[in-house]
Amino acid sequence: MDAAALDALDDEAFRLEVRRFVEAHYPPALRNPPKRLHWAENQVWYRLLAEHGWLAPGWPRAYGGMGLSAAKQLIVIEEFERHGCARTNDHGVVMVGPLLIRYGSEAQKRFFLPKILSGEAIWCQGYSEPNAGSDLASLRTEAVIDGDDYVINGQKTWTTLATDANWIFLLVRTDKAAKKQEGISFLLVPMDSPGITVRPIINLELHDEFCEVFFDNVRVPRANLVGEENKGWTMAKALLGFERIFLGSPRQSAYALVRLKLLAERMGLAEDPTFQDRFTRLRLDLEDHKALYETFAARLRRGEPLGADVSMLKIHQSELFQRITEAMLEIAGENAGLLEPMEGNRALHPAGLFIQARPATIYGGSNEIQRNILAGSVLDLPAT
Amino acid sequence: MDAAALDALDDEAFRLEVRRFVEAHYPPALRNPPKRLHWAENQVWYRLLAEHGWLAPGWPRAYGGMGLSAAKQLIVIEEFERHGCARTNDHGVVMVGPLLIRYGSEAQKRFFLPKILSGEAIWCQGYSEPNAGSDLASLRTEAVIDGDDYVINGQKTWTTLATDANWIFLLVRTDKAAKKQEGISFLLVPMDSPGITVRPIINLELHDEFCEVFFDNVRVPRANLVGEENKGWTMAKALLGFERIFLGSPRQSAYALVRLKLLAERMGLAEDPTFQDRFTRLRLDLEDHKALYETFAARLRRGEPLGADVSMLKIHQSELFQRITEAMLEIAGENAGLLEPMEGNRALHPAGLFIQARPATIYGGSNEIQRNILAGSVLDLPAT
Amino acid sequence: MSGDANDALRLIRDSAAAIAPRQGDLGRIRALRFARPGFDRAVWRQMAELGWLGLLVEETRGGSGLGPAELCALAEELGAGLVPEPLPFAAAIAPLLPDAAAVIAGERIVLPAWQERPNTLAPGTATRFAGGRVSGTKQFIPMADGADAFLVATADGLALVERDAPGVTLDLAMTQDGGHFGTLTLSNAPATPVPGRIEPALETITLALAATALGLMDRAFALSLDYLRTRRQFGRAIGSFQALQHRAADLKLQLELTRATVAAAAAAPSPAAISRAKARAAEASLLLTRQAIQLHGGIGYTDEYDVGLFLRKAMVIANLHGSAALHRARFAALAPDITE
Amino acid sequence: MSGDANDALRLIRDSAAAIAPRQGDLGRIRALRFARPGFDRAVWRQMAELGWLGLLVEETRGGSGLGPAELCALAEELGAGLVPEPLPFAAAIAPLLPDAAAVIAGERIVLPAWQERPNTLAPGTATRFAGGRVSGTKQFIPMADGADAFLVATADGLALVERDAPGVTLDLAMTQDGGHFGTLTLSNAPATPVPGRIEPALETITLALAATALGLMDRAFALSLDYLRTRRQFGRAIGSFQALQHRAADLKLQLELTRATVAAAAAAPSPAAISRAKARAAEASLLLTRQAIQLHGGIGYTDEYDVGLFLRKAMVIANLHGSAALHRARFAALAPDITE
Repeated sequence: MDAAALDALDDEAFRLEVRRFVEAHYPPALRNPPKRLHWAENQVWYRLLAEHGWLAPGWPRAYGGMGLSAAKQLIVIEEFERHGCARTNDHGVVMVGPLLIRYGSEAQKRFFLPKILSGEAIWCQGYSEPNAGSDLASLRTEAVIDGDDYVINGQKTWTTLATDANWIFLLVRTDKAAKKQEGISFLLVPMDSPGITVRPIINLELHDEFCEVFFDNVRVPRANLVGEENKGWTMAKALLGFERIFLGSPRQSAYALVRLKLLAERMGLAEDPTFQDRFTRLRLDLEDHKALYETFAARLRRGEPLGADVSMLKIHQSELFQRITEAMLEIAGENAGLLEPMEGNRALHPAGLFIQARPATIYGGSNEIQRNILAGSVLDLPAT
Repeated sequence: MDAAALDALDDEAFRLEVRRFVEAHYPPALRNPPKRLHWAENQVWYRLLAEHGWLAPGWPRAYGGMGLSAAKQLIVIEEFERHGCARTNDHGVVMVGPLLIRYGSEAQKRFFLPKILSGEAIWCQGYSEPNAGSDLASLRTEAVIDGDDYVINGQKTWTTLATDANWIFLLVRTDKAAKKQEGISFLLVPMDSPGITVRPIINLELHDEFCEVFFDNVRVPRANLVGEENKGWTMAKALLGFERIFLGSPRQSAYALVRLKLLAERMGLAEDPTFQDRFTRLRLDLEDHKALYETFAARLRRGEPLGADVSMLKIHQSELFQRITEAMLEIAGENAGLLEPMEGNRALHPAGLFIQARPATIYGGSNEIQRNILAGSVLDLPAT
Repeated sequence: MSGDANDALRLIRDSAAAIAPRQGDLGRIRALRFARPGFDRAVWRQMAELGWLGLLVEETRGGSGLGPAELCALAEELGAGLVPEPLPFAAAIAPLLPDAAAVIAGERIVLPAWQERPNTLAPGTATRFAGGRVSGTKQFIPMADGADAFLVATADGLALVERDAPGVTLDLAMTQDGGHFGTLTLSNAPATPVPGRIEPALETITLALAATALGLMDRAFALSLDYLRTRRQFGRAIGSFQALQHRAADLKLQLELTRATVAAAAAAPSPAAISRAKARAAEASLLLTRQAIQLHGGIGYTDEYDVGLFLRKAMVIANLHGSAALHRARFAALAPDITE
Repeated sequence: MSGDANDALRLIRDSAAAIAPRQGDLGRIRALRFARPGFDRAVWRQMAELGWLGLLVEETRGGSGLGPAELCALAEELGAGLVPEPLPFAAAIAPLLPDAAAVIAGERIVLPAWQERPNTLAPGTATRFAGGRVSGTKQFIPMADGADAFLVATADGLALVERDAPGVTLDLAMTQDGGHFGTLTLSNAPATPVPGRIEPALETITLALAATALGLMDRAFALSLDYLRTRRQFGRAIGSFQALQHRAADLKLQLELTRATVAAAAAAPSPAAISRAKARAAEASLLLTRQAIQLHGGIGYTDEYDVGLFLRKAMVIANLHGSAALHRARFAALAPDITE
């Protein structure tokens, strides 16, 4: 079925179609990976999506996307999540494509969009810096014009899967005199540029998902600027519209809750009344989270914009995910300390899931920042 | 046994002596009163204490007190609490006496101290104001010198048992130009002074424990100033030394926990595993609280001053007390909504104890203020 | 949800403002506290005129033929206004009553009497109905003193008992919100049989109680936010202190979880969904009203300041028709399976 | 506590600084992670020279004749230093061993092997000892790969089994802290009987684990406070944000509750007191180390930054010798009565 035909389906028929697609094509070995996969592992799925025209549900059909409504995009993601599909190296599709489609020059669109769809250009995101984490606008990596080039110096960090990428989209400071949000620009930089060094950071999962990226007099043509100079902050914020709901998706918690139940059965606690009480509380938190998530999804379906109150979803989902894994740790006995899954069964790895849940309250805007946003923008409390 | 003989006993012998005294003399009808008693109800105990020389454990013997060490004062309070003794109208003994002994003129000591010991002078405390609650130093009730008098105008609030008192000790502003803590003075004022109006405040227990006190051109002689003018803040802070540990006494929580168990038995939940788990957690919180309280009590016994870290006791005890009463409410079924005790049994009144526990996190310096103190003075975190 | 359904809900909410305006003062509520019968028959008739008592009654029988979603919308507004009239109880059983016309007109108040022990949702079965006479004891009947008759659940079917019939005794115990629970003792009291089962009505009331709790916590939170914005300490609005801001954010989250789960149950009211809603609403309403006191500080502990009224109401509502623990356990029993 | 006793504790703590200085870097600990045997025999001998292995052995048998309070003080410091050497295990059973001299001298490492299922404090009884031969399986032996012999609890008394004896198999599973648990399988392995009971030693180890957890959470909290004081965001030290200040205050409270309950148990080590201490220490150490990550933000999630090492250690310690839930239930069973 082509994209236009898919878009013409009603939501339920479309959902079944997505489900059929993913069940037919998704590589079984990649279901529910315990860690974020590298390009070498997940490119098979990326290429399958591309081949069937499913790679870019949100892009207009004119650019090779599916041109789906927000409602249908949500369904795609929900069904992929339900099936346990791995995230691909999707920054090109999710971030760079929409950025270029909205703000890029014709030349940039013609050059980059096909390369994203073909898997030739694999992107990573250069936002965070060592001293600009939650306070992103205080970033200091700078780009100075020298002839036809920008010359970039500085350091990015928490760059997801930078070792896989051949392009990076960067926020850089281009006007040091301006107020902090106002001197920031967007640049597109090849990762093989002289002067770029990538250093993987081993995280608590002992996984090299993140990297530091160092820029030492890295030159890129001025043509690699996206949109206007010093307007990068506005563009970056505009990109965060639709995506914010996904940080609040119930998927992680739902996944963890099933594993909590498995673990309880394995530990002989499934019928223990104290465990059952705790489990039911967690389960009700999840059910009610789904109900709240659904109210936001319904807004998207009606074509309404999401407000700052979507922060609630992120806070609740991340902390619920953590609480579920804490329950796992507490009932696991000595297994709570194991480095590897219990009994070689990947579904029984309380320590692994517990550690995996730790950063959920930190990334994507820490929960402290999310609570500041709720207090200020939603509850209209005075600035601190 | 006279005070000197009591003071010579070792701690354990002294404790037994206190227990003997309170069991012999305390009126059984007044044990564990559900609300703070008025003077009309508790004066019998005040007078019994006075008669036997037990009214003022901390005052020097020269002034009619018992001259006990801090350790023995603590024992007196612990044993009174254990027996369920009502608090008397004790501001004269606990606050005014020590204030005058340390800062008062000879004339003030000679005039007031015997009247406190005899029960002729019953005191209330004029500190809080409608706009100076947690931020006490911002108080605005002012006293202006006019000839030999101070003329007082303003309003105090949360004045405990003001309807019972014939004297009030007041913090007033005497220098509006000075920085907020530095223009405050201590005045002693008869409650029958023209221009004083007392309005009881009904609280959530539907009890008139607190009052507002209004001052409209109230005149008192300048001789009623305690210590130096504009040094009242320093004196008020000095009074808060030894007393701070009592806000952290485990008494309220221990009392509530026993009632929680009684209620669970009445509701048929005593053997319910989920209740038992919750109960044991609360009980361990109480046991560990006692252990922490004991480390502070031991410091007092060794004659060491208490630091700002004593705030921990107040935070933990008040929140534990509340959590225990919340558990009561949750297991009480419809009885959680009753205005009066269940079945006419004062020990089965979940709603009453739940409401009684509410202000514990507000009075004596709200728990928010206590956490600020911990963060700043104990953890040495930078000022907000 | 269709646009029409949304319109109906908006109409209901708007009509509630006649009796429980969101910004209205609570003078009427204070005046009725701790008095008998604790509510106002004139207001009851006004409710009848607004069509609320026949809300769930079929249109062919003179009602409005609406459903639980509309009752929830109404209950939420009445909860926000701390309205003491026991409307959800009467409205939920109205469809069962043979003489619905007088009930719908607000001329006759009939309340359900079904409970024989604390903390249950199952009608007691120790009450017997034989030979036109009922004997037994029913507890925890909210605002019973205002009823003209009771719909009594017995082991032998439903029975309608007049308040002033021989063999009927009503004892009252005051509740924290200024109302009361009635204990109805029946000794061979004459009664007329009523066909049907009371259980579905009890489910409906349970859901309406969750909505009531939602309304009251919503308004208690709004009061607290106003206070945080205006009350100043240490030279700044206390709402600018980050610790209070974050607490307010957490309370907002609980409020919205409750709103979402109550709305889900109102849209598809299965017993499992109702238990979910009641469990959340019971815990969250106590949390929000407790914290409303704390955020207000000392003034929140005075009876003359309104915020305490919301705490007292939450204390009464939270465990009525089953505590949070009861409903969590019921949910687990009704819906044992989980999926990712 | 007398001045003399306090002096002894201070001496012990000071001596611990030789191996686990409070401000020391964790290079040694990192180097030993995920390697075999996961600790250093040279450091073990140094511990022996400091008298730690004979800490609980009577002076007449060449030990120091000290008690649980001193072992706790030591375990707390070793916990703060994340020291991988399994000292409390070896020291607790040293008094039981016939050949204590070599053990006290650090020349011979004997570790207890008693457990046959997860989350218990009761020695397993499926292991049998007859005719000088032991058969059975023992699990969760921390740092088993470094042992020369095991003191094995059997249904027929204690048995000393050499690591390299025939019929002895040791399987290792890596743990989050970089150490491992050994599973010891014995098939007719030759063994020598040892008089006495292992249960008191298991209690002592449980208490020492609580103290270990106290030490590690104390240091993780200190690291977090340092970070809060120095890390800047939005133009100010993040420790000046009130929400983080209040969280830090709450963590301090849990830390001090743990310190108080561990001290109380060390001073009067009844099983009930030990369970109290272990229950609190297990929960609080996980809380403090989790929050240490959160307070550090992204950098806390990197393996190269030290704070994560404390979380991993807490994950291993928390449930060893019984989870918090096990110890809460044990406390309730041991001390069923409450008084005001």
